Amino acid sequence: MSIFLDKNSKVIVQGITGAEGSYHADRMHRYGTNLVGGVTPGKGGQTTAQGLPVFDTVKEAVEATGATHSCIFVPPPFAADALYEAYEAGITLAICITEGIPVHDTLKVVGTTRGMRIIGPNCPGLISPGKALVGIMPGHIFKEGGVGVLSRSGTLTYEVVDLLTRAGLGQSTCVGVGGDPIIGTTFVECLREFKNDPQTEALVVCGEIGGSDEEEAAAFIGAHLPEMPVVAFVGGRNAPPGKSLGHAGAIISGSFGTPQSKIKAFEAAGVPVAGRPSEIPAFLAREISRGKRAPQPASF
Amino acid sequence: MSIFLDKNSKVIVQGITGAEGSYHADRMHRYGTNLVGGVTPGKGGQTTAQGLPVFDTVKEAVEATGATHSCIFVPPPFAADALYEAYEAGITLAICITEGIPVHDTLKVVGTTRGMRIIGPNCPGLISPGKALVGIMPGHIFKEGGVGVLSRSGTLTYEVVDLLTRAGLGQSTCVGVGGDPIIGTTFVECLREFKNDPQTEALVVCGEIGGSDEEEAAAFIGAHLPEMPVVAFVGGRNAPPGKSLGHAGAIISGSFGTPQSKIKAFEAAGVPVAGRPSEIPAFLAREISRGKRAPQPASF
Amino acid sequence: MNLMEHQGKALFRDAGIPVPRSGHATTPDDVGSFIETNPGDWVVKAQVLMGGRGKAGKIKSAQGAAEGRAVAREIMATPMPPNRQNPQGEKINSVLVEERLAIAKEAYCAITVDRAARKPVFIVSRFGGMDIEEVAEQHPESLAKYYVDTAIGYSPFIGRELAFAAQLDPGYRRAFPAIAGALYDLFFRYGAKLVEINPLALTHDGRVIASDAKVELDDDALYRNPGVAEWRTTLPLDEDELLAEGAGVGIRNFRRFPGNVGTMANGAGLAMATMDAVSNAGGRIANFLDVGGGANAQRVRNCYELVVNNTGATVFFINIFGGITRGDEVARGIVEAMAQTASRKIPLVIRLTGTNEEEGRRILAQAGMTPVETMDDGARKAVELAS
Amino acid sequence: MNLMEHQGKALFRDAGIPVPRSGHATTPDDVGSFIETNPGDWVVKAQVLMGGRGKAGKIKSAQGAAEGRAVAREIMATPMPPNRQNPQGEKINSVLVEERLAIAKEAYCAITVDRAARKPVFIVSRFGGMDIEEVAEQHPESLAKYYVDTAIGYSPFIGRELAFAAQLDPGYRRAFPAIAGALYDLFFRYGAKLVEINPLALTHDGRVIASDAKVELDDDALYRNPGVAEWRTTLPLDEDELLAEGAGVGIRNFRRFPGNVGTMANGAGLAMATMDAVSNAGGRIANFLDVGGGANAQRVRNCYELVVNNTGATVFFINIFGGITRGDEVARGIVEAMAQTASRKIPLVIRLTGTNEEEGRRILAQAGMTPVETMDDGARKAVELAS
Repeated sequence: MSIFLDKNSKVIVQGITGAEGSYHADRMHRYGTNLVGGVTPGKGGQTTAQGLPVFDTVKEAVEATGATHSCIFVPPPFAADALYEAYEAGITLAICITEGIPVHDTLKVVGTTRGMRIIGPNCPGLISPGKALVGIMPGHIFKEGGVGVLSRSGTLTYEVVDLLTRAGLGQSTCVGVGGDPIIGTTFVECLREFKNDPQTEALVVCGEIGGSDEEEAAAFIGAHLPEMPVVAFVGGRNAPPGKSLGHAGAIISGSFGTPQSKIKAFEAAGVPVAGRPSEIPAFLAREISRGKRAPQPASF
Repeated sequence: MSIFLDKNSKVIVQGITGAEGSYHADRMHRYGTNLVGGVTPGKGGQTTAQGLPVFDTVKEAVEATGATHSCIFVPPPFAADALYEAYEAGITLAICITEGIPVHDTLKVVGTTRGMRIIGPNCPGLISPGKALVGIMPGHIFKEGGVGVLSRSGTLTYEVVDLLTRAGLGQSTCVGVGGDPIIGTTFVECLREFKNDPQTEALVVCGEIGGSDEEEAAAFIGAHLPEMPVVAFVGGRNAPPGKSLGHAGAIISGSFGTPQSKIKAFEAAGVPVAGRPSEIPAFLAREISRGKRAPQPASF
Repeated sequence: MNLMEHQGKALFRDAGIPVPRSGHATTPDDVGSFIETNPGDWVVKAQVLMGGRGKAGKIKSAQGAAEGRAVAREIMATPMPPNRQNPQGEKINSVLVEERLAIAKEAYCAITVDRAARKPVFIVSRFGGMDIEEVAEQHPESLAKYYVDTAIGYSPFIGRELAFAAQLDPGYRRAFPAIAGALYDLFFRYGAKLVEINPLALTHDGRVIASDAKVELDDDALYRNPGVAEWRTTLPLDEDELLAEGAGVGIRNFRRFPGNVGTMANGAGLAMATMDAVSNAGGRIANFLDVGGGANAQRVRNCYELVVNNTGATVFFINIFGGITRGDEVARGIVEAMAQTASRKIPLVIRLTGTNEEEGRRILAQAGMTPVETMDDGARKAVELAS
Repeated sequence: MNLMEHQGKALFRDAGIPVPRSGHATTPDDVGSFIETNPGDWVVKAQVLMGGRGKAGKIKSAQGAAEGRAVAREIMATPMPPNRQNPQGEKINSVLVEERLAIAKEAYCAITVDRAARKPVFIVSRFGGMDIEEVAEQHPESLAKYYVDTAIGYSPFIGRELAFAAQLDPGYRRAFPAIAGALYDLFFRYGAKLVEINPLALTHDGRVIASDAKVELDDDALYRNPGVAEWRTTLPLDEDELLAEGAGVGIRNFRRFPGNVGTMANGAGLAMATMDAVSNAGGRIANFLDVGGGANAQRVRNCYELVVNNTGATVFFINIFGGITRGDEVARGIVEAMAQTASRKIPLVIRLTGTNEEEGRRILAQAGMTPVETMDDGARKAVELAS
């Protein structure tokens, strides 16, 4: 198993004939993703270099291919429209790579597309190594295995995964949840899925400053995953408050979203927090060999 | 039992200090409805003549009283707001008496308040005789019993119920679904509830021209209530096409919504259609004594 | 309320929907002056609510001011011919002088309220310029529909889906999603029950333009757009609506028929059932009339006079079910109304039941009026008296 | 982007939120002329993005033109004093001359985006005119919140609920729901991350008026409001943002710190981790810098020069994880950049891994640069070289 995505998931690409869409569609296709077609309005009836059918609308694509997953590569002004189109066409999981979507668009999409899971926006996508890749992640650094990986950023995820793979710790599914202030799927929502995934035997949570996703993830792990080996990392410990660093989401306001608050939350849940990415594999191996985590204090 | 409403249902009135609201609150209270309070912004803390508390907001009323039902007597420009307020406060059944609400307001309310049942708008309300009355119906003509009554109009319902009561046929619940083109609860949605109500042993469906609620009700009865004695009536057989008669909803367009189409649908479902209200009690008695309705032709 | 073409197009223009250049004129001379100032190829179109203007010769092209004046005179000389829905025809009070489009294709686009789905629905067809009912019969496969989720509202993919599903000419595709979006905004902003562009023209030079505009507004929403609500006064209500308005009952609450049994009831459903009861008793109905809730003397008198003076009624059947309306009050209203009216007297048949019925019947009896027991009895008696 | 008070109030006025009468002036003389033309009781308020104007003496009342000129001169003479977030202070380029309100009560009303709830949230308090953080500490019970369902949007009951829950003075109640609704419309129309009225004043004559305006817009949504987006040029970016803009990296992608280890990475998460690695190795960071995706020669050179010329960096640690970015391309970019730059040279520490890393490392080696193996190695080496 794996979460959200496996080798049977039928995937389309919205914006498949664009520069980014076609480049990454090719990479996904080569990785072995069950890519069944793509959408570009006005180019319906064409065929991509990989031999995939292009449709004018998501509705036609879904009707013709039975697609359930859609990877969205359209410019920010058109991304909300693309997500609504996916939703109304019956797509159940939309992976939105687009960076720079107005936050109010995301707010409205997230508030009105109940029943469709959205990964992102502003995310590197989703991979279940050995099965399927949807997004822009470099497939060759991943390896199939039992570690679920959650992360808010792209290249940091690759750094961590690369370390895991080199240490022999393969991955079940890696989810880049996205760096925007409003995202479709939070850490906790991913953790709920990992909880029920038999393939996932351990977890790495790569958080960063800003928001409260890490604190909520820590609480969930403490309460619902007492036996799962987990290691956390919190990026941006040296960021100044009140200023956003790159990611629209990475901004500290008040005492909320500070690295201290996040680290404290993980530690309260019995989750060791690596001081640097390179410590993660060893920490995780130790957690795995130790078995069950110590029970949490009742006060938490 | 009964549907939607019984003697334990906790009811509030939105607009309780207005002319209509206070008059009907008094009538509902006297009927024995479990009226627990009312709402008028700015009059929070007052008490009505019946000794009921008045609140500033529905939220406060729900928190203080545990109300689940709300009867809405506010002028048309404020009705949608009142329905949203009820929804957000956790009301599960809103009875909207107001006539003249812009149809787009109702469209938007109905499309965005999933989980709250709305009866109406432009309806006489709801009564489970002997238990509770919510709305503007004249309680004294009703009698507790086993006949469920559905109707799109007010006084015609009273006419029919009066005939039933005089004929000794008491009622389980009578629902005036409302005369507007867009209503919160259709005949079919009521029939689903009646299907599971042990008290309801027979049904009267008082339709009228316009829309397709009667056709859908007939199909539902044919498919899901094969053993229930049912009599239908269709008002407005002599109405001209293309013109609305009184009710905003009573307008025939094309071949849709004609009395012929409705009568045909009921007859195809094995439901006798009374030619005049006065025939309904006898028709119903005959259906009840006959027991199970004849099975429907497969072609329907 | 239904808008005339030039009113609908004014809303379209505001909403950003392309419409032809035009001028609105109330006299043939105004048409002439307009064309003098704006030389070119023009079409003169009668401004009426009735359909079928083209067939009736009420749309004509004109090239110069003289021709413009002449065709306008011709168009306005006679009213629109009557049809089944408008047996009186319709007077032509103004014309629209409009840019003559070089049309390559005609499509259809409308939004209306779907009762069963409880959603706004788009209807689009690649066949425009003809009645949509005709299209539905002859080319049902050409109709593309989209039910809009009001929580989301309009998003451009809806226009794209419709354009592809209806197989609109590719020339429409770039412009269509924005036009459909503007039409949806207009539909909600003005509380329309129907907005229709028929035809939505594609011109030889590649423009997509609303060549006609049909807008039907929800009367209940007019208060939100006072500017548009004012147009009401400039629009011909039909005669029944004018009479109803004059009598102070809602314009939907009165309608005449060719029979001789006048009727009045409280509540639209009961009023319809009353008409049905008269028909069942073999009578011919003179009218539909819902007196509404508060049936006081003034209201009853207005209704009585409305029917006596404007229909062929030779008897008046009053059918009241006292629910909220109290029977004694209604009875008093009837007695006073009959005492006050200056109109000719026709026999009354009164059925009065429900709340306070005994008191009501006593009041009527004192005034020498004997109510009947049931609606059916009343209908039978009224039919007897009418013949 | 943050708006100044007069800009925020211009949006408020358009949205129908009552604001005081005012004039915007860029010189003391303009203030004088304005008051001459509009005699009365005025307040002169410095237009800056920094908070704490009142305490800094940058808001002063003035009764006549002469006094107006004088206080404006005084206000504009010195910049806003520095604070923790703006260590440089802020120059005062203009003032708002505003009607002096006779204030009876001050309340607080704001809308922002709640990340955890993923909804817009209203925050209202009966304590206005002070920092909301202070209110949250001293009167937490006074804060009323409402999370808006975006499918429904704003409806007036929300304003009523908030007014009652926050126990606003009854004088606010009639006006508040409409003001809250207008604020919500503005929040969505302009894509605001924060709209704040603090204080929302209740005057002695019963008016409810936005006495201050704080608006923070989402940069990603600016393209939808070109008129407002133009204001950007009139607003002082902070110095780091200006430098980032000059170097062609996003304004959020560069930030300076007091240390001497310059850093650059591809991706914000990796850039933060790189900073953390330097700290872990005992070093002091000179900057945060996310070079983004396409790290070509021009981009690398710009980044190098950005850091060398504007920070205290004595070493430059480049940390690239080749995911989509290909290692060979980045290596070529670095080599070219170093050949082209005219800026002074400081030691480079390069870590290059991921896609095409062998080829990349070969290119670097040919140019005499020896990359390190891991991020931690790089951080350690950079710290060594810096000290």
